[in-house]
Amino acid sequence: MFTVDLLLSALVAGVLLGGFYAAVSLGLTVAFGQLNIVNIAHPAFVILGSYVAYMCNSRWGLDPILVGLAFTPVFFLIGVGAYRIYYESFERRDDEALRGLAFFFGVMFIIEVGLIMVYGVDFRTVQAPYIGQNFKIGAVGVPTRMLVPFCVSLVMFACVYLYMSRTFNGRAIMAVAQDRLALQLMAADPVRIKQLGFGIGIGTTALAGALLIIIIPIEPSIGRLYIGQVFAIAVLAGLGSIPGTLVAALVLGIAESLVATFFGPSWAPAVAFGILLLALAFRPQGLFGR
Amino acid sequence: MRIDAFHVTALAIALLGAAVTIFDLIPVNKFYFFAGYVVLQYVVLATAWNIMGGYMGYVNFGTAGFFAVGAYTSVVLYNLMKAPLILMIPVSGAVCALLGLGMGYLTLRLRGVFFAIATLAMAIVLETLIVNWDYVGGATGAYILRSREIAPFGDYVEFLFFVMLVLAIFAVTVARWIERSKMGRGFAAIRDDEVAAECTGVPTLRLKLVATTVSGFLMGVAGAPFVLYVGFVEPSSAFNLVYAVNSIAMPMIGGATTWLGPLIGALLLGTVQQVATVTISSELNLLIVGGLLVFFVIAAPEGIVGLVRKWRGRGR
Amino acid sequence: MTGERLLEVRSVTKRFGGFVALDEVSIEVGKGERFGLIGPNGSGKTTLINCISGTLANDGGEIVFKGAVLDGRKPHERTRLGIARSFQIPKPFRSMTVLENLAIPLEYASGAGAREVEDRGMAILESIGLGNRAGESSGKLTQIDMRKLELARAMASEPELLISDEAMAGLSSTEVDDILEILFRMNERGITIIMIEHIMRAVMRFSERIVVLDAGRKIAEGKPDEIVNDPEVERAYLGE
Amino acid sequence: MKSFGKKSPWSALKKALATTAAAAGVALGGAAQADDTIKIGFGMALTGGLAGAGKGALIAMEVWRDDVNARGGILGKQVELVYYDDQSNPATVPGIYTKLLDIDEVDFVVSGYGTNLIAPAMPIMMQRGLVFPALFGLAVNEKFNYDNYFQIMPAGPEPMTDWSRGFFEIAMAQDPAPKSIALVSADAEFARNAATGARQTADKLGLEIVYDESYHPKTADFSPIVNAIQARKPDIVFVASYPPDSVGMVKAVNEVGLKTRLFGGGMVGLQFASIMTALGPQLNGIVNYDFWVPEPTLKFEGVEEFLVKYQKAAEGKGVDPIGYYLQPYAYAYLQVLDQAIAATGSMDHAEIGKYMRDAEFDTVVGKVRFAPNGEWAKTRVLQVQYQGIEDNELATFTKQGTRVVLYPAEWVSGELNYPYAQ
Repeated sequence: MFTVDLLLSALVAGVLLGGFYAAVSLGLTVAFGQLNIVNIAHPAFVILGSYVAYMCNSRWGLDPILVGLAFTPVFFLIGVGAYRIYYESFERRDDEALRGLAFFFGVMFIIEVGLIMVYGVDFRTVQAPYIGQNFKIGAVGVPTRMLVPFCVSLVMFACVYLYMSRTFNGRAIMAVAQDRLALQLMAADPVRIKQLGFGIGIGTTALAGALLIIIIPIEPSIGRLYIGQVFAIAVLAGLGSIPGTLVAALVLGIAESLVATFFGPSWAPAVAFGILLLALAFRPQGLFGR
Repeated sequence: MRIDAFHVTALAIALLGAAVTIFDLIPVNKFYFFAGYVVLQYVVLATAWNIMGGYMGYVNFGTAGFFAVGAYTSVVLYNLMKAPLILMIPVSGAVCALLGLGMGYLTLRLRGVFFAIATLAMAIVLETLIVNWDYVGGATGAYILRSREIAPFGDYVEFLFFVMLVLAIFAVTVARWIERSKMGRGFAAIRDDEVAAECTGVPTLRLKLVATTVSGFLMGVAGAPFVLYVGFVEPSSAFNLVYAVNSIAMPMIGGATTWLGPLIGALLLGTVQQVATVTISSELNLLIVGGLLVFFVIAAPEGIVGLVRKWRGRGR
Repeated sequence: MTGERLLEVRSVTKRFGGFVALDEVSIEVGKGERFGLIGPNGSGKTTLINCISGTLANDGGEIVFKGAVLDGRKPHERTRLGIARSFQIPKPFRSMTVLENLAIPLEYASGAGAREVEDRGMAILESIGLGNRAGESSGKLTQIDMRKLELARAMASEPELLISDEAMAGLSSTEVDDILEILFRMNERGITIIMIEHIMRAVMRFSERIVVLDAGRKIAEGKPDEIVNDPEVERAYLGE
Repeated sequence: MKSFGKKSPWSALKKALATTAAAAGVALGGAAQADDTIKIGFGMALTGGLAGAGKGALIAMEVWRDDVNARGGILGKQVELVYYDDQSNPATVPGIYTKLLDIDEVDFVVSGYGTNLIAPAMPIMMQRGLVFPALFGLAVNEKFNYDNYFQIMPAGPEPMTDWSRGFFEIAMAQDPAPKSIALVSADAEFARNAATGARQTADKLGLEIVYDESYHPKTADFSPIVNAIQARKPDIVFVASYPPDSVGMVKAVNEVGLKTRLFGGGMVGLQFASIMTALGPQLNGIVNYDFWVPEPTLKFEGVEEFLVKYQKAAEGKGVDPIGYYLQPYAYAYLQVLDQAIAATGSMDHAEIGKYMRDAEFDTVVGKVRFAPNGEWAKTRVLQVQYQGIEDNELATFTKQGTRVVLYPAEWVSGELNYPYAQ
């Protein structure tokens, strides 16, 4: 079964989905790709962002995206705090690889359980005017529920990219994992820079969480489902490359959508991870890696 | 291999296990066999994980994948020929050893976290394959009707307990042997610095393949009796993330550089979980694992074994 | 170069993407020779020794050791053939004691049985002045001891060729002399040594022959005093 | 090389063993059995994927316990519930039930929620010949054939096909009758089984299956699937899905503007208050299975009282606040046990089991009679259509007429709006 309309629809859906994946992965690209911190709790922070959006939306009817924006600084500070613990406990002891990983694993569980204790395990959703709307371009339907997160995601990318490439601190973050020496020559304190970078990484999860809950209903343990996806994207991107993350997310989104449309949706996740495995085996530096 | 106090103790525990399960030497409530089975299963998994993770520093997030492949190999054998458990265990082990070898071959050029992520991806790909494979029940799951009794153990679950006890002793013995052999020192060199290890003559790729194979084998044998224990298996329970979490948390809590670490970690955390399941019965159960894990990695990087060692060191 | 050739690097090329790190570099090192390899930062010195020790694969040319082509052989195989190296940034096995560090090459490269390890390891440590550190955790050593451990560990694989990669960077001048002394002694025992160094005083004193790399190409070769007076070498160093 | 004090590992091990054993001993110490109580034990999903339903069920069961104890207990004995969290994980189930039976020495056990958590308990029940009332498992007994298994979910004697029978009967009664069908299901136990049943029925009815796929439960965007279905232009669409994907599917169907005559069938989650209020008007026209809705034909004796009590107890617990779908059944499966014990005046499982196979029970979910395989003797999987929903308020869904019953004929409460979308 193949028609041009179907192909176009699949591509559009894939691009929109990819845009959303990109938003969820952005913070990890910074933390994991650039700072070399294996924050496996990243999706859990995203879910935390979703619940903040849910709480403000259900209690005061606030727009989830605005809530996400408003809470970005709060999440930034949480990220800074988390990095301090991480640094003091692991990085300073030159002990981050295994134990750091285990640490974030534990953090993931604590966030998840904390959310269950507060909100229970029921599925939560948000209300917003753009949820449930859609329009058509030719025969291709474009749901605003997907389009709005897609656009927000692009803006997020643009902001982070500009910050990283145009400001002193941003460039320092990009440099910190590659070349500590150069960083010291720039007279920047690597710990402070990494702290800033990790803060930004976690900061993005406030908004990413808001986008997530716009797209699907959530419950606390749903974050686990995205661990594979976000790491796949970060690796596929070539660690630390922000444009690469966007492209990798789109590739994954489109691949899933095409497979779901033309082959059988139950193979979609295997395809995504199959791509990851192949990438790891044959091009571990990723699409945009050096 | 020299015979020492360890081997004597291991044999004694095995005999005691046999005495309890076969001859009902000491009256033991059935529940302890059920709970004990689960704890011992974690001893095998944690020990297997530690061969890669603790000795060599390669974190495997895919424990559940190996475990489930072990379990599903049993399902296949059962569907094919109603194979007995004694056949399921070595075949499951072999299949998972091959899987480990293959995975190692594909991914071991990857350092550190990339390897970890690859194992996670592998578990998901495997789960998708099983979900779409109707012969083993696909997403619907598969039943194995175990017999009620088996000679000479009587109750089938006592038999399963004994089998898992033997597997746990086997796994720990293998891990201990590796640790103390030239191979184990090679593993430690790889963990500390892979490039330096290679440049001092350690065949790193070969050793890594040995580790993935052995580790895979042990995870596979741990999964083999699972279907008989539960009687019913479906992908989401066989590929449960809990196995991955526990197999990481247990060695980390016990102490990842020695065979004793995963053993203590599994006995402790496994028992706490079994107790918590029937006492606390709430989210706290998960919180315990998460909290202990975070606490130990921050406060006691060498785990319980490290704490004891430090404490004894100070006493001297 | 006089006498028997131990190592030949024939037109070796190494590229990283579009960047040419080594451009048809050829060198020959004789058996028992003290050989110096110098050049400004980024000139390809470390890349060259990575190609020799096998941690990088060369894209062109070939490397011959004791008459056998090494290309395609893994680093550990080259170590067993007799090529040992120390690392610019020391890479001790941090979870092990100093003596245990030596056990790895002793067991894996020079085929010592478990019983000989301690004796042979201690002998090497004594000879290098680390005897009293044998039981210490290797991660906690001082800078100079860390460097010595690098050399001791290289020695433990019983090499015929030792590549010493900036073993003296950051050390005081008495410490530099200390390391030089060790290297001289090794050489007296018949080990060929390639020294990569930034400390000119040390290279000039140590080397019988020196090759200068700049931007991935060999720009000069000769005795230390010839090198010092070479205008191209001067340009390479000062022009940067 | 890694040698440390020769004694240390052993003493450490012994110490660890001793502590854990002591901890286990304290925690698991057998409780003294009091003669004046009847203990009912079960595992329930209080954490993990099924906890939403499991917690709701537990509250309903506690309401039952309080009701029974208030009226003086069973056989004059007070009832006590002993339960543990199965974490939605089948691997915990064998341990939990042996603990209940051998250490807590409960008098009766009932199942937890869902097929995956019922099946692992079956071997234990069969070995000991225990009566096993079960809560919402699909076709569990097909493999076991255990005569003391009693399923409260009204799937019917042939659970796999009975499940979707109503959907097909409604479809085939229309003029013109549909000729083609699309089947889509989640990759998980219930959904696959439901789809298998639907496939058999479709084949029997001679419907052309133009699309037959399953999807991974974590699929984030369903529009590719809905588009692919639309491209095949099926007359009707049968969906078997779980809560999060049911939502995704409904959203995608509305966004794509799926054109088909009948849509729905086996979507779990559309019965939950949180999901209904989230989707609101997007539900209109969907025909889906249900077990209880506030329609006049289903006002069984006691159900409304029960719901009032449940809703009060559920407040602030993060569970379904109205409790229509599963909760009355969680109350009812204990009622069945209660009535069987009372009627036989016995605590003997064989005797009670025999009674349960033969008798008819009067519960908050109506009259219940079991078939020989332990399923309901006659299916009562309702098919309801969402109609006239204009907002996302909870009150909309608690009033009659928003989910009218179309099947079975005995309980019909309204007319089908047909087609779904043209």
